[in-house]
Amino acid sequence: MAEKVLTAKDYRTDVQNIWCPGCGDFGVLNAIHQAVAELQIPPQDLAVISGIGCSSRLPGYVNAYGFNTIHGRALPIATGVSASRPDLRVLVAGGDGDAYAIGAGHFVHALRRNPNLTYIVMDNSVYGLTKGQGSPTTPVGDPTKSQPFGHSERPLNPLAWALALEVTFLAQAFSGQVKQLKDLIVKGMRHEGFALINVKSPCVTFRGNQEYNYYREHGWNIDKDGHDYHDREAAFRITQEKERVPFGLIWQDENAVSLGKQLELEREKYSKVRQYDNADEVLRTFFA
Amino acid sequence: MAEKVLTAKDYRTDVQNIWCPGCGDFGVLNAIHQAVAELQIPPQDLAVISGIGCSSRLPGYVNAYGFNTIHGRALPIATGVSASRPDLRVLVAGGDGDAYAIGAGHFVHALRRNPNLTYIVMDNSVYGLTKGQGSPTTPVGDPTKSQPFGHSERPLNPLAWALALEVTFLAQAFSGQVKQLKDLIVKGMRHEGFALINVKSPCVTFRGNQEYNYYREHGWNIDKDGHDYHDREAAFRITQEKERVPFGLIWQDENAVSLGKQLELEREKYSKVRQYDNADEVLRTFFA
Amino acid sequence: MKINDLTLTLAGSGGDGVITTGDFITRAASSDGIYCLTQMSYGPQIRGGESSIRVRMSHKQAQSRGDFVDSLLVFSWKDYKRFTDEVELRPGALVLYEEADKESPADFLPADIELRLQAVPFKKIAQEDVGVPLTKNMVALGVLAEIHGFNQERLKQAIMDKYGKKRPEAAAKNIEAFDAGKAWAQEHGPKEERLQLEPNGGERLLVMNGDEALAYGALQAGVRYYAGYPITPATPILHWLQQELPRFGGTVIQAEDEISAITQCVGASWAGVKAMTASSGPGIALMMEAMGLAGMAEIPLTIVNVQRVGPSTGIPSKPEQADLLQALGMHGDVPHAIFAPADVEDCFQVAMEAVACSERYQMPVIILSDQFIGERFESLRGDRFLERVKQVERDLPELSPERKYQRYAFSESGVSPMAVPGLEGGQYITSGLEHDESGAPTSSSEYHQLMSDKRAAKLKGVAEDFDFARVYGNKDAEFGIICWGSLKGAVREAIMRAQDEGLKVAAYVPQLLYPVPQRSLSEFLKGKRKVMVLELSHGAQFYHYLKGYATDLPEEFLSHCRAGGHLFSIEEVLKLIRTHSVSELVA
Amino acid sequence: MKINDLTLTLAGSGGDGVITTGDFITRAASSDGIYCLTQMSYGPQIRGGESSIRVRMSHKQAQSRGDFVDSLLVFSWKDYKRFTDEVELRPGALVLYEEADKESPADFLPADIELRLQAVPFKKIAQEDVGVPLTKNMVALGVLAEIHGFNQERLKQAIMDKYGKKRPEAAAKNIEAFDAGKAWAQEHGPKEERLQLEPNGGERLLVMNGDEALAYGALQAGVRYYAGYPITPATPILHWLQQELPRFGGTVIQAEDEISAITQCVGASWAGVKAMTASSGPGIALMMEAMGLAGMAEIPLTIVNVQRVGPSTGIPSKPEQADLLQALGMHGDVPHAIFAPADVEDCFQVAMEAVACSERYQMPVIILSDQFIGERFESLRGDRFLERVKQVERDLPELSPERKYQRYAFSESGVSPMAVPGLEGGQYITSGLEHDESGAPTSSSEYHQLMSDKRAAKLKGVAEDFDFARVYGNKDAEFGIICWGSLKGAVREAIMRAQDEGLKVAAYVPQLLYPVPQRSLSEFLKGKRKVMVLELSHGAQFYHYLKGYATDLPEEFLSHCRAGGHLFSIEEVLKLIRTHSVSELVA
Ligand SMILES: Cc1ncc(C[n+]2csc(CCOP(=O)(O)OP(=O)(O)O)c2C)c(N)n1
Ligand SMILES: Cc1ncc(C[n+]2csc(CCOP(=O)(O)OP(=O)(O)O)c2C)c(N)n1
Ligand code: SF4
Ligand code: SF4
Ligand SMILES: [Mg+2]
Ligand SMILES: [Mg+2]
Repeated sequence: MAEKVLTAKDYRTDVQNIWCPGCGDFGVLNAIHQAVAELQIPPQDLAVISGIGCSSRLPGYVNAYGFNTIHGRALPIATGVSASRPDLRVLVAGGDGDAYAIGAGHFVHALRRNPNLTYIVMDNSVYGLTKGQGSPTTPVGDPTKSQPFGHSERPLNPLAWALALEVTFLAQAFSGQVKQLKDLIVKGMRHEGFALINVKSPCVTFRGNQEYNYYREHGWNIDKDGHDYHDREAAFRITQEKERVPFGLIWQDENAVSLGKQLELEREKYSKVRQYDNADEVLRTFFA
Repeated sequence: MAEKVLTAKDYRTDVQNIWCPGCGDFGVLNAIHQAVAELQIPPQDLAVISGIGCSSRLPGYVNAYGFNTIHGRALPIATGVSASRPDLRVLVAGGDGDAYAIGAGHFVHALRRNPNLTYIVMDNSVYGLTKGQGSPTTPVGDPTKSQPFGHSERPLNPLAWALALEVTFLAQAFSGQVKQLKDLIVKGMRHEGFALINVKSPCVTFRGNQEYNYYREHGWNIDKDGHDYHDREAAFRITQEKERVPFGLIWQDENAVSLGKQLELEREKYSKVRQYDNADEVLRTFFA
Repeated sequence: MKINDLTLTLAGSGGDGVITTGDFITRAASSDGIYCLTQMSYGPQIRGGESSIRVRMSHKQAQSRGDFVDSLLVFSWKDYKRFTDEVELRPGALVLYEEADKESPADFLPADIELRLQAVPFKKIAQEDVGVPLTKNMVALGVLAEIHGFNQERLKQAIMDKYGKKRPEAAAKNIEAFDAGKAWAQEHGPKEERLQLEPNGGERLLVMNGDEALAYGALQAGVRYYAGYPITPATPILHWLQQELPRFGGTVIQAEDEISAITQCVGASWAGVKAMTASSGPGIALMMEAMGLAGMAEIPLTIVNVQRVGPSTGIPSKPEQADLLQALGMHGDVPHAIFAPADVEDCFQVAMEAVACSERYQMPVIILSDQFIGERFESLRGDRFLERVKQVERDLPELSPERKYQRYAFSESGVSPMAVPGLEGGQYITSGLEHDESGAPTSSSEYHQLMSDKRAAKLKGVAEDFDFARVYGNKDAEFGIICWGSLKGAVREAIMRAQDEGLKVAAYVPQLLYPVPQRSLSEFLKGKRKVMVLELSHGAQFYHYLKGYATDLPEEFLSHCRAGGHLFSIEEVLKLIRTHSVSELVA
Repeated sequence: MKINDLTLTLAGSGGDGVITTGDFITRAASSDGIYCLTQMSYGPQIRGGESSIRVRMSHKQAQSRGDFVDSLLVFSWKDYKRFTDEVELRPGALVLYEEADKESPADFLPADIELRLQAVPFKKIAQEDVGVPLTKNMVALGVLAEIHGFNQERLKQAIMDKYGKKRPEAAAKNIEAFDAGKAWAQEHGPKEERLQLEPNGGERLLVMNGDEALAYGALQAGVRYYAGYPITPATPILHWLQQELPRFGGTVIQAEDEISAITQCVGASWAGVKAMTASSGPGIALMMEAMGLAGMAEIPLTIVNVQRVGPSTGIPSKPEQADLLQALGMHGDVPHAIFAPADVEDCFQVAMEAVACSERYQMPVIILSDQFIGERFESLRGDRFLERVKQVERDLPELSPERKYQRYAFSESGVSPMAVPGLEGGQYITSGLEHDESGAPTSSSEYHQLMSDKRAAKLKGVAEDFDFARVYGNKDAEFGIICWGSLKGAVREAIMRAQDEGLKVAAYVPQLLYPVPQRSLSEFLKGKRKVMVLELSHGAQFYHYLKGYATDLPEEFLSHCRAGGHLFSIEEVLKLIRTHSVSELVA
């Protein structure tokens, strides 16, 4: 039997989609469908993990082993999947609240461990599912559900943050530019280690419908602009950009050891030191 | 009655100290005693908050309102103290595990909120209290209690991390250099906003007694070396330093709005919008 | 004869504006002295999905959502579909529906009930007469106002209040649509008296949901620090306080997670400022460690759990009562208290009691509300609020330079005066470690026993000071019902009906759940031969809890429970009473 | 007559090496077939503070630490001071102490007990005869070996095992010190037969603490993913697995916190790899939300809680049994099980049972161990381990392209075969939301009820399959004791003594705590007129739990409890038996 060529369609599901018409997350979903098709990943070998939020409903809409987990814990759960089953391809998705608020501690340590997974943060600068509170990326002064006179806390810069902690793959994309996003997902999934893709994905319901225009006008395609993603200083400058919104691959370090690799080395090392044939023999080590 | 001049001695307590002889934390404690004396902070107006760890026992040894809280939560607890009682001076202390492992998420958001407190992290690259496991700042390859053949996860760089997230006061010190540390604590406590002081504070019990020598040999006094702590690029380079261990004030931003200031502004703003004389009148707003 | 109790449901898609319509009806009726209990329901869609609103209107304060719907208005049958199991139509109920909808009503309505169906050209009127299709909900409002005899002035006022100032043209168009609907109804609508709600002519009522009432109670109790993290159905507490506390010099911080929220509150309270946080099951789970700290260090703290369906993410928009074990289950023996409000007004009171209890006894106090209480709106009398305001301040020590301050000095009540920063000579060390009287850490088993005794002593005081329970029905009934929280409404109405049927029954609804309010419970249990615990917990948590911790329970101690989501109806409770009631009222 | 049961305590400062000495005694005796139960105790100092080690040595497997100390060795009276309430000296006990210590022994010893005091120049011998002051602990070892008749060859072997390979001179010096101590004792030591432990001549025993036994059980059960965060007294599990699992292709990750630890395990288990995590009270508190997820999504998961004194940080180095309510208290009705080991060997077995239960029933399973079980060392027979190895694999579905896989298909047992990534055609969506059979989220109350039924059905199976309890004493006694975990030892020994006194009594120690192992419990309760629950929880959690959840309890159902830290002694339990035992053995 000839191998079936998988297309984007093969990754759709019939789970009811709950997103608002016009939500940026549709673009992300499309890009994922296309990317995994391009990579020809058999659906059964694909794990799609998320936290909680509008964006985190995504796994239900991808024909894969999907896991819409709990708020803020997508990364450690995905780390467990990836570390225990290196044969799988692991995609992680979620919102800016999930990733950078309640999930901030795990984010830091995922960057540090460099597990082999691609993390797509659908950054809409708002808590969508809980109906409109400010998030760690909401600009100061924007009205929110809980602060109608203007959000007061300054936003985090996830790109600078990740770069400072030596992320090994860093990109930003716009859900209105599905092609570029798809390409970045493909690259991220080919990267051996932790790939972060921060996606500007507008929430039309709680932040109005002007953001698409904003990103179209202020977007800066660094891929096309010849940015060298091995240049750390240039990468740093991009993360500090104030006027334009950079989209594309910002930084990649192909040489860092991934968690998967590190665990493999540990297993080899310990197998040399612990010369048992089976678990029964371990009992020996306890004899006085 | 003449105001009594407070000296370092006035800040000592009779709570039994549990630290090992030679522990770096003694130097930190001395520096704190001296710094608060220099600032002449009345003990009753000083709050000293910590998490859990050897280092986090510190509040017991300072004559102040002390709170040795739970693991990893020193910063939000101190934020609650500082935000609700802007009249107090708040010092936070703890270990590298407390701050950068279990407390990583709070650390990120404390940086973001910029509460008015000074955070002294006693970074010994190990979990002291639980007897010797690797911490987020343990170098790869160092033997630990749980990984005798060498720690495998790469360390975090707290200085780069804090700078990327726009900390408003960033310093590093060495507990073997009490004078410099004391000066930095004084500056940090005078800073309006969040001051981070990462202190290399050797754990002689679980990391041997060579670290004092190491820091003496590799220490780089940037204060003396004429570093301009308003120069962000220079600050960034210092955080990337590999050969030497920088000690001194790395970065300060005196203009950022502190959380205390922000809350004050909010209170003013809302008092204009909500023109009640007392809480009873709020009931009006519910009438249909 | 006109009626004085009417339950109305409107259903449509998110864009149809049924929520606004129901809200206007609630506000207008309340301003007119009619008591409403209003509940919203949504499909899974974040926006644009199905939504429905149910308003029970009554001359007496409504105790429950009402068993049966008297009047149903449907913009789209397809959207209505997901609500069918929430809408029990009364025989003879009026059903108004969009004329242009292609579906056949019969496919969506029960076949075994006689109904009064009426198609209405909502869309057409809005489009052709008003020229603004979006106003069809105001057309519907006009139709309903005419048919049910709502106060039209008040309704128009509600429209003006919403749009008048900011968007005068919108207001005019909405009023126009309202009048068009009214005109249509005057011509085509059923003109039956039995559909007309008699005016009440009572005083102006206020409208509040349970979360708001709770937040307002906290403000009145003196809470000046709130940190929270958004979560359905507790978020309204955050929203409300964020806009009200700053005016009173208070602080509200949207934390990065629930652990930060509660620990910020621990810090603020330790510093002497009354503090509260709120969340729902998943978020509360993350707060348990900090509650233990507050218990050990004896720090006052109020924690609100607006319960939703669990386990885990469960069903965020529906109520359940299965977080009781969670509220009991900290690690170690943590002295704490659990309170539960039974309706919206009670949320206000319970907030004050909980804060008072936490401050007096220096302990964490949990309030277990639920989605049905927290998110429903009720019309209430304003005077009942201000009468009840209660503020308790914690004991501060008298400090003297001669004596070292002993933070945890032993005392009979278990309470020791607590110094707060700023008090000279009060410096001490607080920790989650076991400690001696001064607060210094100790690992002595003896001290652990003594301090455990001290902490546990406080529970006695709580059970005495805060033993408040509602008792309904016949004191001398031999059959009794015990329930808590949002089940109160249906139980109370069922009891009234049972009494009408000549059945003897009583109900006990405690406000304090833990420690067991044994005094009032024993009083209630006197003479009861059979007692049944009703609850929305599949595992019958309250039943087992009482069995484990309460005394004086009768031999026949029964449980009737189910998983949450769907509330008990009055009829359902009534049936239980009919089955179990052992004695009848003497006529 | 030589003795066959000896309890020995050594006390000194951290630098005195008492822990090493006690460890050598334990290993040497175990290698010689003598059963030891060895417990360490430390002051608050991280290093250099006071420390003590207690070794109970016996020809039969020791059930408890022993009530009385027969032989005490003190390097420094000041250091000894903090342990006085842990060391109950038997009348006539031998007390060896450092001659050079300035303090007067009388100030530190009970006045009302006759003791056999003997000063020993440990320091002087080490300094003058051996020339290495640090070897004074080996001098002490020699003295003890001679007086108590320990196997000297084995002791020397233990010294060689430790130093021989790496530091031969150190080994030589230690041996020299040992011999010097022995020489001293030959000359000056008491030479009483009643102090001499008879050799057992039994088979070589192994030495293990409970944490290690549990970790080894997990390895044998097939656990291949462990993520944990250090915490006393659970850390040894992390240490052991970190060094053993990689060899078996497994993964161990030291997480950044407990939330990461447990959620990593959820991920690994979801991916088809057996997973376990461990912590103690404070860390477990942080794991509760994830346990709810595992319950809702039906993901196998084993969670170990090595209990310490709470609330909050409490006393990390002492045992308590007050985390039972925590283990019960998730938000929502979460199907799960709770197991409790009663000794070190049982840790091995319980680990396997828990993993088996979690895999068979696809649920979170909590193991409640405690500090006394987890950190004490016991000598054990190796054959008893391998005999008991048990591995259970979860049900995988049979997938076919024709049928859509239904992850949560209804079944009588409540268990539905679980697909894992990699299985073609098994793709489905997992979530913490309520769901239908396929796994798709739903907010239907009806589904919530059905799925709650399904999940709860599993508890019946667990109670049947895993109903294992130890029963001691007289089956037909009318007085019974119920306890769990580390109280077993003292209770069991007390029962043996009571029987010697002619009293009839029985004890029930369940391995499964939740759901209630009703079958074995009812069996035990038959004929009991009075039952007392013994526990180390100030709030009597186990007592109230049984009262709330168990059936068939007798009228007289009593509680005897206290705060943790200090274990019940055999004598204490025996007194209770004397007071409450209602029937006597017929001689
Ligand atoms: C422990 C916990 N806390 C809070 C919530 C409520 N909650 C659900 S989604 C969400 C935030 C959603 O924001 P984001 O992650 O940015 O996703 P979005 O909806 O914007 O895509 C919150 C706070 C929860 N489910 N669990
Ligand atoms: C929730 C929780 N998890 C784990 C622990 C155990 N614990 C106590 S201190 C500590 C780490 C100590 O390391 P660090 O913060 O670096 O402080 P140090 O002792 O090195 O000064 C840990 C893991 C705890 N007390 N609470
Ligand atoms: S609320 Fe915002 S983020 Fe959520 S589905 Fe709607 S548009 Fe998307
Ligand atoms: S263990 Fe290390 S960090 Fe802890 S007190 Fe001793 S030297 Fe200091
Ligand atoms: Mg978002
Ligand atoms: Mg440390």
